[in-house]
Amino acid sequence: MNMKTGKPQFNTIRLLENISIGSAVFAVVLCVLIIVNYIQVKRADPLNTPAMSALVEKLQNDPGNEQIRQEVRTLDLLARKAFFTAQWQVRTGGYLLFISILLLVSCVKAIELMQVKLPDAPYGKPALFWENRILKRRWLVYSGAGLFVLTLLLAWLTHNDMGKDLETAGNREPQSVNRDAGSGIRDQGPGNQKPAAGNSDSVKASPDSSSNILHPASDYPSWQEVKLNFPSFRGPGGIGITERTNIPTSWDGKSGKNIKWKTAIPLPGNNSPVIWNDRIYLSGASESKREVYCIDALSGKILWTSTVDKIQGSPSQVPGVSKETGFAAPSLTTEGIRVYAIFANGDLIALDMDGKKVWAKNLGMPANHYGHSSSLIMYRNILIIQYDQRSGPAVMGLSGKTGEQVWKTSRNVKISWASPALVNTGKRMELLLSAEPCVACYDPLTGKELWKLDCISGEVGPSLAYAKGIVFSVNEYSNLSAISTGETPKVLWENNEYLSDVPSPVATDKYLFLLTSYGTAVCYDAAAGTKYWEHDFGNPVYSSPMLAEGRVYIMDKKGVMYIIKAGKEFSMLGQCPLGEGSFCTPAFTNGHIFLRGDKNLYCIGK
Amino acid sequence: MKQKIFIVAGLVLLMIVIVIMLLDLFSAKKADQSNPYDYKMGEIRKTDSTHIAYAELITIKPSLEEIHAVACGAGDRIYVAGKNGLEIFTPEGKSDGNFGFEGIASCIALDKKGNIFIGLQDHVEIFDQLGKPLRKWKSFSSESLLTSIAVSDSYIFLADFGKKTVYRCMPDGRLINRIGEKDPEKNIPGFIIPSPYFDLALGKKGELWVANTGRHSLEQFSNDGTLNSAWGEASMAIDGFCGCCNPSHFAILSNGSFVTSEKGIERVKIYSPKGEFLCIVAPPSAFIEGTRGLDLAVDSKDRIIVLDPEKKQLRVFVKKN
Amino acid sequence: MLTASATLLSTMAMAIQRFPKPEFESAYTQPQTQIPLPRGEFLAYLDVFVLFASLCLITWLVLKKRSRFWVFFMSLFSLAYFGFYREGCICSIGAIQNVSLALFDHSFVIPLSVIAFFLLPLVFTLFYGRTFCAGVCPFGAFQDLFAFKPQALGSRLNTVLGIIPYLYLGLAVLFAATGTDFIICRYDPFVGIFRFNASFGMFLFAGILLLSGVFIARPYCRFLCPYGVLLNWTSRFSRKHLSITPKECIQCRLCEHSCPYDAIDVPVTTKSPETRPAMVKKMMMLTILVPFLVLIFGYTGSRLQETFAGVDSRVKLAKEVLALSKMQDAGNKMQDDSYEIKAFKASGKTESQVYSEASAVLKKFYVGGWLFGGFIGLAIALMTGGRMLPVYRTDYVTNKGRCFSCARCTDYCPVKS
Amino acid sequence: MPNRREFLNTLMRGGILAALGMLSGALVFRSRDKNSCSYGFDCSRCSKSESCSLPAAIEARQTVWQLDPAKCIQCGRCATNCVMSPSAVKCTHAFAMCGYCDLCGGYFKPGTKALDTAAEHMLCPTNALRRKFIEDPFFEYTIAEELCIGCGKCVKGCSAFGNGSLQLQVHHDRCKNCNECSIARNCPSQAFSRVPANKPSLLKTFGNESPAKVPQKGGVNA
Repeated sequence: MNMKTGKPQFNTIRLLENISIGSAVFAVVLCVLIIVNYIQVKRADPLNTPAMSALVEKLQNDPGNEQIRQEVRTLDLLARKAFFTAQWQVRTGGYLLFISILLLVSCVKAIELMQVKLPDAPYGKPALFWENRILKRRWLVYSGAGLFVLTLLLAWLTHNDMGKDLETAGNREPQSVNRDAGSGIRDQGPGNQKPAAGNSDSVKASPDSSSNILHPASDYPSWQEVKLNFPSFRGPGGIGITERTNIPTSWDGKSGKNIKWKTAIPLPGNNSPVIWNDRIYLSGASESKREVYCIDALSGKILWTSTVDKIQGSPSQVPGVSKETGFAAPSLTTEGIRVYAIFANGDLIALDMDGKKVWAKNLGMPANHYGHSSSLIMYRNILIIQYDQRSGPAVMGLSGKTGEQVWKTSRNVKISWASPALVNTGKRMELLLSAEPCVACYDPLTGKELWKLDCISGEVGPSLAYAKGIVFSVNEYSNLSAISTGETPKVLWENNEYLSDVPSPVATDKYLFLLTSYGTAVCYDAAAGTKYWEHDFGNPVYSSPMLAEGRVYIMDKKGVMYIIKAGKEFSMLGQCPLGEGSFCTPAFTNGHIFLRGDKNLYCIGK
Repeated sequence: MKQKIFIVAGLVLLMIVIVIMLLDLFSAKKADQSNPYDYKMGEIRKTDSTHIAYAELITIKPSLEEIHAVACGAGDRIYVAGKNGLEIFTPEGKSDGNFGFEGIASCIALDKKGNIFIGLQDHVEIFDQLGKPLRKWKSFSSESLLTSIAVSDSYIFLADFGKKTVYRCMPDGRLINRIGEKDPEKNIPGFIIPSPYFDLALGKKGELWVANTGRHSLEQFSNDGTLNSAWGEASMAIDGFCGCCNPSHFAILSNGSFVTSEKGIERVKIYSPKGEFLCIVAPPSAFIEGTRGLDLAVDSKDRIIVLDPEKKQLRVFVKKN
Repeated sequence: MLTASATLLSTMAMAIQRFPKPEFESAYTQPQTQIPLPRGEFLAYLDVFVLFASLCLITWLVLKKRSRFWVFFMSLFSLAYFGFYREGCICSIGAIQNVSLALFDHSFVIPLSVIAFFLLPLVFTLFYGRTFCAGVCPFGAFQDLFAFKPQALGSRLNTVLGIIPYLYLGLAVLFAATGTDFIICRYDPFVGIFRFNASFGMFLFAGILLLSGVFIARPYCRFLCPYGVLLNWTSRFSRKHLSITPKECIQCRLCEHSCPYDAIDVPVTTKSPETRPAMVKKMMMLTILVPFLVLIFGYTGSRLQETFAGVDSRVKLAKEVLALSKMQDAGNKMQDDSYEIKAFKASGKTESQVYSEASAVLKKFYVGGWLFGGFIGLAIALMTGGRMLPVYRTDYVTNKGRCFSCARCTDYCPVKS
Repeated sequence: MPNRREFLNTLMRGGILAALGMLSGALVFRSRDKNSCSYGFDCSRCSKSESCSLPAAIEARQTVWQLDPAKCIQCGRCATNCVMSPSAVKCTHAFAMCGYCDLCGGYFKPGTKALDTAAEHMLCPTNALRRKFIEDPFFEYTIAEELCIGCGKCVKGCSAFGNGSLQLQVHHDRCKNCNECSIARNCPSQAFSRVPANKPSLLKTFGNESPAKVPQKGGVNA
């Protein structure tokens, strides 16, 4: 390259210099112009000028006026023209600028390459290295210190408790912002028409959501959330109904058809699986040992096992239980924060989601000749226990967090093996219990008795069914009664043709499905009590029927599941053997059923 | 010296760059809310309140899961039908009986005797006052979707969205003739019904009116199917019918004027028998945005019952005085 | 039709399809909606190949050919290809963020080409010095064009400003890892010019930077570029780095002022005025101080968590919702909602969801703040420490860390191989 | 002395090299590893299957920006915040959804009476929406893409009064696929997301028709 050959051509260089200077000047001018133009365009958006909108306004007032119409059109044309010319100007300006700068750069580079910049050496002494070095160090320290001080200052100045704010705000649930979300939902374009969750329950103010505002929602899930899970015996509210969908209708334990997995449960227990999110909770117990299991719903792995022992006040003697009840009959419950279990000897324990004990106590050995079997249920952050035993029968509400008693209401009833039901009547939440001699209704938050009705007798085993304001109670050697709940409960109809002493009935808005322990299914009109059909499966049934997707799932003691259409006419949709006996009630998630057999827990999916 | 200036200049510029970055990154300013291209929905939904000549008297909350159709019967009792059932209310809004049936009622009408004609998707079922099933017609076609029914002394008129036609039937369900299908000879333009809202009603003299929503017009046919008259214009302005296809429902008052309801811009308005805009019954602000299917009924006192499927209410409007 | 009848059944479905497509009687055929596809994937790998090739070439030009002339034209090519043709958005500098996000967020899928763009230059630098900066990085090439009047900044300025890239890198990784923002791309100065299309602000930004570049050669590369930090450190351990002289230095000092980036180290033959034991003491002091430094900077970093988190949209939203609900509780009605609030309402999220999201982010930034601060503290400590090590060299050599291997100095060396 | 330094250098080099190797390994296999999805990519189990683009993206290994019309609230920022001007987001017409209305909520200014193509009735600020008569009473609406600035005005009109067949979409012939989309950063409804490059459209149709893909040269960038 020519710099190596020395001999720079001065005139060329001068020429180049002039060009570069010229292009530099040109570039600067262009810059100014562009900026000015930009500002102009920015200031007046030609596409919606006040003049334009005013004219359109006028036109709409008297549509007949052709002259205004013309004006509008001309103005519109002008506006567009102006807009596009402005754009054109900017673009061409930009390109010109680019070219001129290109010119500038290339000239300068050319000069650089042609003309050897003669090194200005030799000059005075070389830079003083060590002194500089010390200086550098100093400066580094200074700037470091400066940076530190500056940031620290900033840090102190900035308000620094957003974290707390969010916490507190999160705790005081009221969906104030979203309350009026109903409006403006639907003009969001296609596909977004599903009303928002927060919004939907604000539209139809169910008592739950409305009273939500009074109680901090931080430490419990909303009723909606509960209904998305399967947190207690016979599903949310314990009335044998699940809203889960895509439920399998055929499987076979022997061939393994549709059996996703099966897991052996170490200790026996007649309690039914309960589910929160992806986790299933079970308990098992022998005379001496009591355990709680958490199982991964996807894999069937036992995630943790928690041994229930060292509970102070726990009686040393073994409770007398019948074989059919066992030591772990009551199902567990959970609100997604802790899981709660109770055992035949009155041991009650709360575990966190990792199986660590949060609190535990003993409610005193229940005086119960078959063994305690009433399952637990949860409302908000209150753990509700039906403790109907010979001495001092009562229902009590415990704080889920601490286990302290929130309320206790003693009941003048005989021993009951039924489990509580928790229903939303549309006006209030009602806690419903069944035991000789009455079906009684309590406020789940305070334990206050709302009503009671003498209509049942004997050793009550079946829990209650509920639908559309009607409570159904049944017991063997007693009778089946439909009670309209509310301020003034009354018996709508009674019947004692078919009765049950273990399986609980389920009801839809229109039908009641009753199952006798001998395995006869009966369907009544829920409102009138007229019998639609009956069907004998021939095998005794202990597990309670579940209602899902308009089908009734009934499993007999041998583990054969009968799937029936929940309708006016009897129609069998399926008959699926588990290949293992079972006393337990199935649990459901979307697309899956979980069945506890005598030894194993099964996951059934499509 | 010269060097110094250059260096300082360079540094200053560099610092400017860095400061710009920092400010832009950490400034807590809210995002710019100005939208030069905003489509002012609010503007459209605003209405001149002086036009509003009616006031909401009572609001009835049926307990049905979904409500789709409302009608007025003897003694001005209000019948509302929806999913799997029907409910009856007194003019004051007290519950006055109910009964259930399978399916989703899409329209409802009553005859003189008080028998209840319910259109269920593709067929009609007839019940007596107490809900005893009297007769069940056979399905018109698998594609049928009956969106409106009217009962005259001798005939039943049905609007079928699926077939885009109107049936004239005998009370026993026998089809006599179809009305309103495209026919250049009789210069009948034919029904353009883009959305499943296709209403018809009988005038006080028993003449048949049908809402040709795609054309934003109400058309009057005689029983043989000749088109006698039509009125209505498309416009978002208050005196026209807005959107793609309106009025979604209408009813006829005793003096022959029309009560119409629209979707898109939810509003209930009254037009004179000739089709001039008279007044507003309920402005858009009275409804949740996006509400569709405001079925209408009129009782003998010319009270207007609006079925609000979104709020699940029956809203009774009366003239202000 | 069936879909239509389905619509009536549920208001929701109805809203999804308000009405079906009309049956046309005329011979009208419905046009098909056209969605342009992005360009083919393989082209991304072509870019990787070009990168690799040009890295090889530039390394050869720098180390074997030792010719500024060719390096210059090579850089022009890179500018043309990676800059103006590929529009500067296949970028090793930006790749830092993708990498850090990918490390922290499983669901973020990082294209292989990006990984390559992140790693290749580092590997080359590890063996041959920062030849990437010399003639592959379009940013460097672009700024190099505008270094009309480069000034020697002097050692102090160089060291002090040298801290900035560490801050930039720290912030970039912090924001990227928390999934908040890609600030390197957000403040990418030249991409607008490469595209001939950007907002006015971006152009202005670039203009200012280029102007400063007239006097301070390659301002971005030296005092901003986060990737430069990584390159700097890898280059220090490079196997074969560009040397000013091909053979041995004759101390002619001709090259002394040839480097526009102050990246030439002068010979040091004199002994340090500070006695060795004193230095050792200082070193010990520092080593003891390091953890302390890291801690206090970490602390300040963590204290700044809210300032950092304030950048995150989730946190912004939470703040807004919070303010709004406060106002509503106070009873005074908002005039009308911001778009963020409208969107939030439409989304159907609950307030508490938004809050919990935000506080999760906040927690991330608390930890991140500690790490960021600690990193800065460490960097400063190391820089200071580095300036304490004994030095002895007889020749003029390039500073392996800062040298861009632009090969300017070689032209000034009278010694030719 | 130099040998020692050499040795140390080599040591460090080896270390860094190893580190980089590990990093790249992690990066390559990380997002492929099954744990990155709590369901092991068994979408049947997953609730968010719709919104999740993970499995597809992992095959593609290349992602592009796209906006979800379902989330869009037409705030107009697509028009103002794109690094490109006019924006790379443009209105796209899903003909399969269109009702071919005469009174088109996306075409006419509110309150329009006379349904003609006169300027004073036009909703679109740039006259990019074109109206063509087909047969009584149907009209076809098409978009002149070179004019569309993606302001979403017509989208709002259409979704309010019509089917919502007009939707905003990122057009990848124009989109530079920035590493960070500046619209995404400012989108109030987080409608923007990285979607697999091999299915770059989130256009809502009723499934009647999937939009035709037109290959072209844009850029899938880092």
